[in-house]
Amino acid sequence: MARSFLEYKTDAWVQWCPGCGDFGILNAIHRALAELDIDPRNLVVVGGIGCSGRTTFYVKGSNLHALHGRAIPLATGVKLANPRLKVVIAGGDGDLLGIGAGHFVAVGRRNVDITVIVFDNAVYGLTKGQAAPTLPSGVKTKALPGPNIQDAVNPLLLALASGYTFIARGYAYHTAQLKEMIKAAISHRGTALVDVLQPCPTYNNVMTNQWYEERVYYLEEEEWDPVVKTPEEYRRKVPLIAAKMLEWGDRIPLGVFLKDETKEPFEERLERQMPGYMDNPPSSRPISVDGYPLADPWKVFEEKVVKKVEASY
Amino acid sequence: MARSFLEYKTDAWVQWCPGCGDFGILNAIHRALAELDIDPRNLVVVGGIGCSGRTTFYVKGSNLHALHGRAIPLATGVKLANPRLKVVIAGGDGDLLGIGAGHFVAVGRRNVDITVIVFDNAVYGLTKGQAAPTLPSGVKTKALPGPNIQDAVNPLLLALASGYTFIARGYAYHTAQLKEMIKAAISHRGTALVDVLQPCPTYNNVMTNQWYEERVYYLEEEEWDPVVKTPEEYRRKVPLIAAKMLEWGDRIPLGVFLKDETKEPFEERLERQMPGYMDNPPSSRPISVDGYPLADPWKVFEEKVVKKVEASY
Amino acid sequence: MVDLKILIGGPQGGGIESAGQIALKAFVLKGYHVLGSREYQSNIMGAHSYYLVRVMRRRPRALTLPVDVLVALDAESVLTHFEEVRPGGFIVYDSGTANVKASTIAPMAKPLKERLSEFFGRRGSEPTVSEALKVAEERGVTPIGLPMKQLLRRVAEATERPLASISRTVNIMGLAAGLYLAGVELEYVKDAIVAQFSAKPKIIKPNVVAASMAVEHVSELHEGLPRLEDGPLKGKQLMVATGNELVAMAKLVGGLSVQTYYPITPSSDEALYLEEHRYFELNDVAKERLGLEKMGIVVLQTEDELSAINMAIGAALAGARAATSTSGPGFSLMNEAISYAVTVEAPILITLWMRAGPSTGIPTREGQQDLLHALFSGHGDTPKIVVASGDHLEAYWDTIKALEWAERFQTPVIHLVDKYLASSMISIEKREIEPRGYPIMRALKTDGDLRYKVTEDGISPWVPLGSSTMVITGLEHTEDGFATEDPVARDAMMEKRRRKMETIKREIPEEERVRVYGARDADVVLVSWGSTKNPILSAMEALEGEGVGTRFVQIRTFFPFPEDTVSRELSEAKTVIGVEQNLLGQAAFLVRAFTGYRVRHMILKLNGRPIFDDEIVYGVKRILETGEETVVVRGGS
Amino acid sequence: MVDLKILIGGPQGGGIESAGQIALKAFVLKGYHVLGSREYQSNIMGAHSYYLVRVMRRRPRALTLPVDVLVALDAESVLTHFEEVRPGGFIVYDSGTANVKASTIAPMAKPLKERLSEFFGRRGSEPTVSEALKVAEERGVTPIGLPMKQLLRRVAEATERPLASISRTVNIMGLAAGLYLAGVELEYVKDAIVAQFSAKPKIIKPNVVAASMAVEHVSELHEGLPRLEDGPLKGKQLMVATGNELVAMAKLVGGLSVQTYYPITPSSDEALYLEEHRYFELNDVAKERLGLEKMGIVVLQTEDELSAINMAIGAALAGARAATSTSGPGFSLMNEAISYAVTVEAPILITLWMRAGPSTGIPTREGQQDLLHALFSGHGDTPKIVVASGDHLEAYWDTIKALEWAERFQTPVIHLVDKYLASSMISIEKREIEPRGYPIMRALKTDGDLRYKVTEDGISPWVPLGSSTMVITGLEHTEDGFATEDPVARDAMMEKRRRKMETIKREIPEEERVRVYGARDADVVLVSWGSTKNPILSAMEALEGEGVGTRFVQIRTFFPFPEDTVSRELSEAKTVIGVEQNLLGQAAFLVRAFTGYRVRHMILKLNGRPIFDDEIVYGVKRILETGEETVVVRGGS
Ligand SMILES: Cc1ncc(C[n+]2csc(CCOP(=O)(O)OP(=O)(O)O)c2C)c(N)n1
Ligand SMILES: Cc1ncc(C[n+]2csc(CCOP(=O)(O)OP(=O)(O)O)c2C)c(N)n1
Ligand code: SF4
Ligand code: SF4
Ligand SMILES: [Mg+2]
Ligand SMILES: [Mg+2]
Repeated sequence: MARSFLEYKTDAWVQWCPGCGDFGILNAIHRALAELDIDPRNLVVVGGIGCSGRTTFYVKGSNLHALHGRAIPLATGVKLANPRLKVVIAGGDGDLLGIGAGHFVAVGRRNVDITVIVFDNAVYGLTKGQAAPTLPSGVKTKALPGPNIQDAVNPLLLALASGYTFIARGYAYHTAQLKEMIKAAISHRGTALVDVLQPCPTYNNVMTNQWYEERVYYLEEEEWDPVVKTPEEYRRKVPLIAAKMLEWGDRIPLGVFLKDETKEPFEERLERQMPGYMDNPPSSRPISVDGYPLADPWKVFEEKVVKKVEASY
Repeated sequence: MARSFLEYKTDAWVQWCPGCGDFGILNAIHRALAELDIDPRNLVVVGGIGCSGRTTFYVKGSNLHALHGRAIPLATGVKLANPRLKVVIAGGDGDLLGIGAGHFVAVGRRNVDITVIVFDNAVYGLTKGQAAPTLPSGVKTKALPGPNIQDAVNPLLLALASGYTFIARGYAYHTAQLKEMIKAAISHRGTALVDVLQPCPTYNNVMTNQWYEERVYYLEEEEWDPVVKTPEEYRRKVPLIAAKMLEWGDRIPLGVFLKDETKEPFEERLERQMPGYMDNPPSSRPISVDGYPLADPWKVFEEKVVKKVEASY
Repeated sequence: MVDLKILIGGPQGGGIESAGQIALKAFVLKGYHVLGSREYQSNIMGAHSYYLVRVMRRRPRALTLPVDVLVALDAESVLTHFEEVRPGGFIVYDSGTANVKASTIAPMAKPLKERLSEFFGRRGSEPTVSEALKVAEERGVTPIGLPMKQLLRRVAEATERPLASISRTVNIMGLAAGLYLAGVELEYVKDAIVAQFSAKPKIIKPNVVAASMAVEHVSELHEGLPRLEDGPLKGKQLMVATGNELVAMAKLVGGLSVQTYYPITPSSDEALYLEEHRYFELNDVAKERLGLEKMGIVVLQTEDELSAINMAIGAALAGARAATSTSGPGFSLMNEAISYAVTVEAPILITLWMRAGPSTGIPTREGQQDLLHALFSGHGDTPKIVVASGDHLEAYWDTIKALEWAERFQTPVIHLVDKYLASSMISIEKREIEPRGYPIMRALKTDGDLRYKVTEDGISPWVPLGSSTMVITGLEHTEDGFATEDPVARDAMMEKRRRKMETIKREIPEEERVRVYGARDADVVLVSWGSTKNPILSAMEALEGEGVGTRFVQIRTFFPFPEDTVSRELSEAKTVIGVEQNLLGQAAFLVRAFTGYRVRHMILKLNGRPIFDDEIVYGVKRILETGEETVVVRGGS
Repeated sequence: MVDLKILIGGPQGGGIESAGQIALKAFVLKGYHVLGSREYQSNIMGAHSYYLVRVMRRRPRALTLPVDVLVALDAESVLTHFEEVRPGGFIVYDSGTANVKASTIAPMAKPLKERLSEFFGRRGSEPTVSEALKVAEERGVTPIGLPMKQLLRRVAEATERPLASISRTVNIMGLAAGLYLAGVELEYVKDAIVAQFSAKPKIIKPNVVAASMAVEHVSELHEGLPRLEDGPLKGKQLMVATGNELVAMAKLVGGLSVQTYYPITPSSDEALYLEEHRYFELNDVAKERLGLEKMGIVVLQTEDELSAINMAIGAALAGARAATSTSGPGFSLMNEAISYAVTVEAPILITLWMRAGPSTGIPTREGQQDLLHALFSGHGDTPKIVVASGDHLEAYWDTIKALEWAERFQTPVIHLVDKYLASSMISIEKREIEPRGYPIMRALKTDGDLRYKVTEDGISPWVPLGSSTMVITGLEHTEDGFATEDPVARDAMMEKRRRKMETIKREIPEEERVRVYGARDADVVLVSWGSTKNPILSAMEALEGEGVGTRFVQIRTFFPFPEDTVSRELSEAKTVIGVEQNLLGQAAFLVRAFTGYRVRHMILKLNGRPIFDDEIVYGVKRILETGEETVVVRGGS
């Protein structure tokens, strides 16, 4: 029997501003987890530093609040140690696409089975409204002394270039649809991105709820099949997907852009490298028997022992 | 009258291994600079750390050898201070796409007028052959204890997602073509990427000269126009460009993929923000007159002075 | 002697800071010097924050508790601060909150809730606003309830605006009532409101009306309260600015041309302020001489701190006066580049706004925990200048000096300032920041062209990128900048760098490096650094009054360390007490490392709140009485 | 007393390291203990590198110059090392290089070229190989020319292989000739070649033939040279391994389950070696008890050092035994995460392989410059355990201990080792690395579930992620891990962290933290740390022989610092001399900071080459004679 989403709430005070899009995302996460019936003890929500990152404190799990920009490697470490945990990253656009962009790229190369949720408000909320990497150039939000002179990065295309195998975009206030995307992302085996457009009523006075509502539409409305099952299909579909990812302006597409099933998740690669890894993961494997190590150094490192060897040459 | 490429050589010993692809790139750089007739004192070659980064010592310029991964921000600082300098980055795939990936992404958002040349040998040369971010998974080069379990990033697509306005791929041993690409990149006003496929005969025993020669071909062979002049054209062409960028395997395209002329270089954005910037750049502007600062603090910061103001409300 | 203290508390986003600044401005207009400080949480809206104001005839040197008037804009403020008002003082509160229980206040910290439960439990009651006010009353404090809802309705009527649009004026109502109780006439409050909101004229009227209504209400209840006499500076113009702003001003004045930064509290307000003024108007002399009207500073928000510092270095090497500013976590990320800056001898200024760590810690709170880390930042042998400012004006002048030192000695300079200086405000007279007498000039040694020439004094000629063909590298290098592994060339370059440090030590005079205050023959010597300076000076006066003579050694530069003075001062003292806001006693550790002298006693504050003068008084007396090694003081909510 | 020294020089990529290792193996097979060290440049091919070998009946403790035999595989080697051979010794060189001039050797460092020009200029000649050999001959050294070209042709004929394919055997020719001159029979060289190339059987034959031809050639010219007697360990099996390898072995033995790294010299060979053995076979007992044949260690190359340490922390918090290893530049980048690890109390091991800085410095050379930086790494108050190993075997055991300490005390441990230990090789007996007697066990405190419970000893219960619902944050937190800004909760957590450090100090015994060697009543006390240990011990014997009694205080942990012993030992000494490979005298600085005692004299080595025992002898004598404060020694090419 599925749990109630209430079971995923904590009793910490949710300290976001009234009307913040983060509430919608939190709600979608709570509901997605409930519908997936994930045991909170097997769930690790890794938060970035920012308004968004405080999600760590608001979802019941076995959670970790990272350094600014380091949620991805920290989460990867957890997952390497204990591949059975469900790992979900909740971080800001500044956190994941600015200071953390290097890791954002690298995790795609590994296809580690984690879900990256970007709270994409185009500003640095917690530090009082500076431009985030997704703020388009020319835009002057409240806290900026002048129009932004840096361009926006495209998170979806960046994920595509980095090898993410699941790429979706949601909207914070469309909780029902967002919940489904998050469920699909968590269920996907590999690195999944859910970029969530998130109004920040306090600092982003340009990209408001109204602004978004006038623009967003769902890929489903246009018959869209994000699933890729073979390398050939990948080559065929990806240009179309890239084109969709580039669409931004009067119309902004939402939905699952890509679900690539051609690549092995990292956990399986490790299992292949070292059979038994999944059964005896680093988090719980024995390290000794009665205080003696599992291996004899003189044997394991025998090649270092200098011996006269008979050889016919 | 154009200079001779010999004028761009230094008398430092070029310490690459015999047959290293870096020699081809160096040669192409020397020749490109000569044909562009750039005064070495106006040229700043910013090297990364790696075999490739030593290019700093082999090209006559007013040069800077960065920290590992930090060539882009260091070079950006130089360019901000003195926008009249020609700034060319020479770095490894590890340097620019691994540890430096965050900056690789960010510079695209600024469209700073610099040229980024990636010496793409798919290995970490100088540290003895570990896998670089462009080494495909499953490949086992000499120095690896087993097949690579991380996937390759796609530098071209990454640049596209990050907003680079000039994106090309060359091959180290095709000096003549490479020289042209580098010339075009340096002449382009904005952030330019030249990803150079570079055999490393010492460590990359898979992607060898022969391996490449069997695969590479030039975009020109297929009628290719990389120039984009309007946002509309951008939307139309980019899916095709992205598709080309994804091509990798039996056939590997070389050439200029994109030359986007729709975006202002950063220098111009700064000039617009602060007219006079280009004429009096930070590197040489006065800071005082006869020891007194250019501005009176009590005036410039007048809003901090508490005064009784008559107001009708 | 006027010494007024006011605390204004309320939810973040509720205009606490504006209210505090309006209070400061009202007092300045009335002729007083002021000190104001903001205590806030790492939160955008809803969490409790407060503003402390102190008012004196000369500039107040420290915050202190209890206050004369508490303006509590919400229930949490009453329950957080009801014990911080002196007998005879006032608590202004919203009478609509009287029945609110602590347990129902969502943003309130759990540990505080627990302490309140325990406290009121012992009294047989529950933690509610009215119970808290009762406790205060018992201690001689007068609660003044404002019927906020009613008043708001009246403001709406009077201004003919919808209620929702003027509901944010509650802060001004509370403040105006509080100031009235403190003896300030309404007219000053009105003028201060006008001054504060000059950029948003539309909101002036509702706020002025709100202030009037609140004062009307209170004055009806409490007639004939003593008025505050006018202060000595009446009619004189003063500036009111934070440390963040003063450092930004000094950068502009000091000729900075490139500033990079990545947002981080409590540093980003400095960059933001500089950004707002990045395209500034020249003075008349400069206009004429340069034929220019305006000049720009490139202020760039980067993708991270690694980028910020590397860009600053690149800009500096190309000839710009370059700086970056950050706080602990960002500074940690800069370590590799600091080592690079030392090696390539890049003249850059790193302004380090310390806050409470370790790690992300309590990001918006006070700390002095980064001294040792800053001094030994960067792997390898990486000496660099480290200067710590004791107060707002030192921060201003040290910024200008640091820019000069960086260039003259071709070295990174780390300037230590902290959250308390960052967000507290002081009143300033014009002459105090006038750069006359301190020439602002490029200080680069330009005789020669071997960029890394091995010289007697360790300072090589300055050759910016773009002026000549050359190479600069973080690898060990020969005099021409090319990489080398030769052992002899290496030794020469290592020893050149050492000589440079000796030159720096010789050329920055001891008076810059350390300051000593107080009686020569005092029994007690206090050793400290940074923003504890003024609280210490303030405490010294109080101690003097109680017959305890003290002397104070303020260490200003840690490299070069003022060994001679410190050693002399301490070795003669009977009781030496370190005062620091960190766990180890980091300056005391360095005192011993550089002089051998062991500072036997420490007054420490660790809770993230700035130290108060009376805590220092308490600590000194306690140490003298009991001989305790360490006294941890714990004031502040 | 056998004390043989051999130097093999040649271009990088020319098999210098194999030659060195074959030499070591030959001597081990002959029954001797060995020490071998590689000096190389930051270059893949062509730059000059060399291998130093020392052979004794017991394990050699230090490298030293001059050598008995120089094997110079190219002209640059002759011109670099011709003065480093003792009278009576030999220089084996390629007779084809006799006329090569220094000026034509492209890879040779310019400063060296200049020094050679000057040197030979003073003699009225030019720097050529033959002139250099002349100088050596004048000093009693015998040059032995090998006609390499000719010999190669003969090897090609004998093995029926094309010349190009066997041209890389020149290193073995030179080596075999050198070993012959040192009295080693060809058969040992052959056996060593077989041992060395067991994984590449195809190249064994040409190398064996090459060795034979070279020996044949030399023996014809130089008959009747004395043979080296067999050593005391003849027939016994010894391991020969580098410090990099030993640390990797210790990690595997010590139960490490996750290692992350980003490649950097001289650290990555450790990770690479671990990677090669990541899927290892269990011993019989473990096989039976666990029902498993093999076990894995996740060894992951990350995108940078920020990722490496954050991943290690994540893995540790989830319950793995986790480590990362790096060198100076990478360590600098880890600072922010170290502060985080302190705050979240993550048990991780950071192996820091120091090299010559500052900045990128001389990446493949020796340095001890990161002590202060490591100790004060990470902003905020961030105490952590810092342990420095004195030699290869200490590095092995300290790795195992550090893993245990990290867990027991829930703290990052920084393990300081250096380039010299990393790439030098020693001979080891089986019992020396046998883990019997040192139980390997999880050391986590598991009683309770409040992850950050405020306890008496400062150690909270260990609750890994995935075992319970919880929160871990780098923000200040309450006992349950949730973020708080409450001042009282903050003080409690700060003070808990302080008590933890006191516990660590109490529980790591003083004998682990410091070791003292030598005569109790010695006049001279040497203070040092890290890999200078064995050179000091070796120098002490020599000084003893010259009538200078010495004592040696080896500081092993800097946090917790062994104040009592250090203080006691130094305060009683007449002359105290610090020995360090950094500019400041970083350990001496800490000695004063922790004990007040000022180390008045220093022997420093800065040129990136490991310190030799005779340099220490020289330094001590010079200080005793002249009273100089600092002696900088400058040996090594
Ligand atoms: C290394 C470091 N640099 C800077 C900061 C300051 N900081 C805290 S939150 C934040 C940005 C938040 O923006 P974003 O990631 O977009 O999250 P949001 O608040 O918008 O949800 C920054 C820069 C920090 N904590 N650490
Ligand atoms: C912070 C830091 N980490 C690691 C290193 C070590 N390092 C030197 S070069 C290099 C990688 C070189 O690879 P790449 O950038 O691909 O250049 P290549 O040598 O292949 O041209 C590394 C990791 C370093 N110098 N600094
Ligand atoms: S500042 Fe913006 S993102 Fe942060 S809580 Fe407020 S509305 Fe949300
Ligand atoms: S290691 Fe590879 S990249 Fe480096 S110099 Fe040699 S061949 Fe070139
Ligand atoms: Mg954001
Ligand atoms: Mg590479």
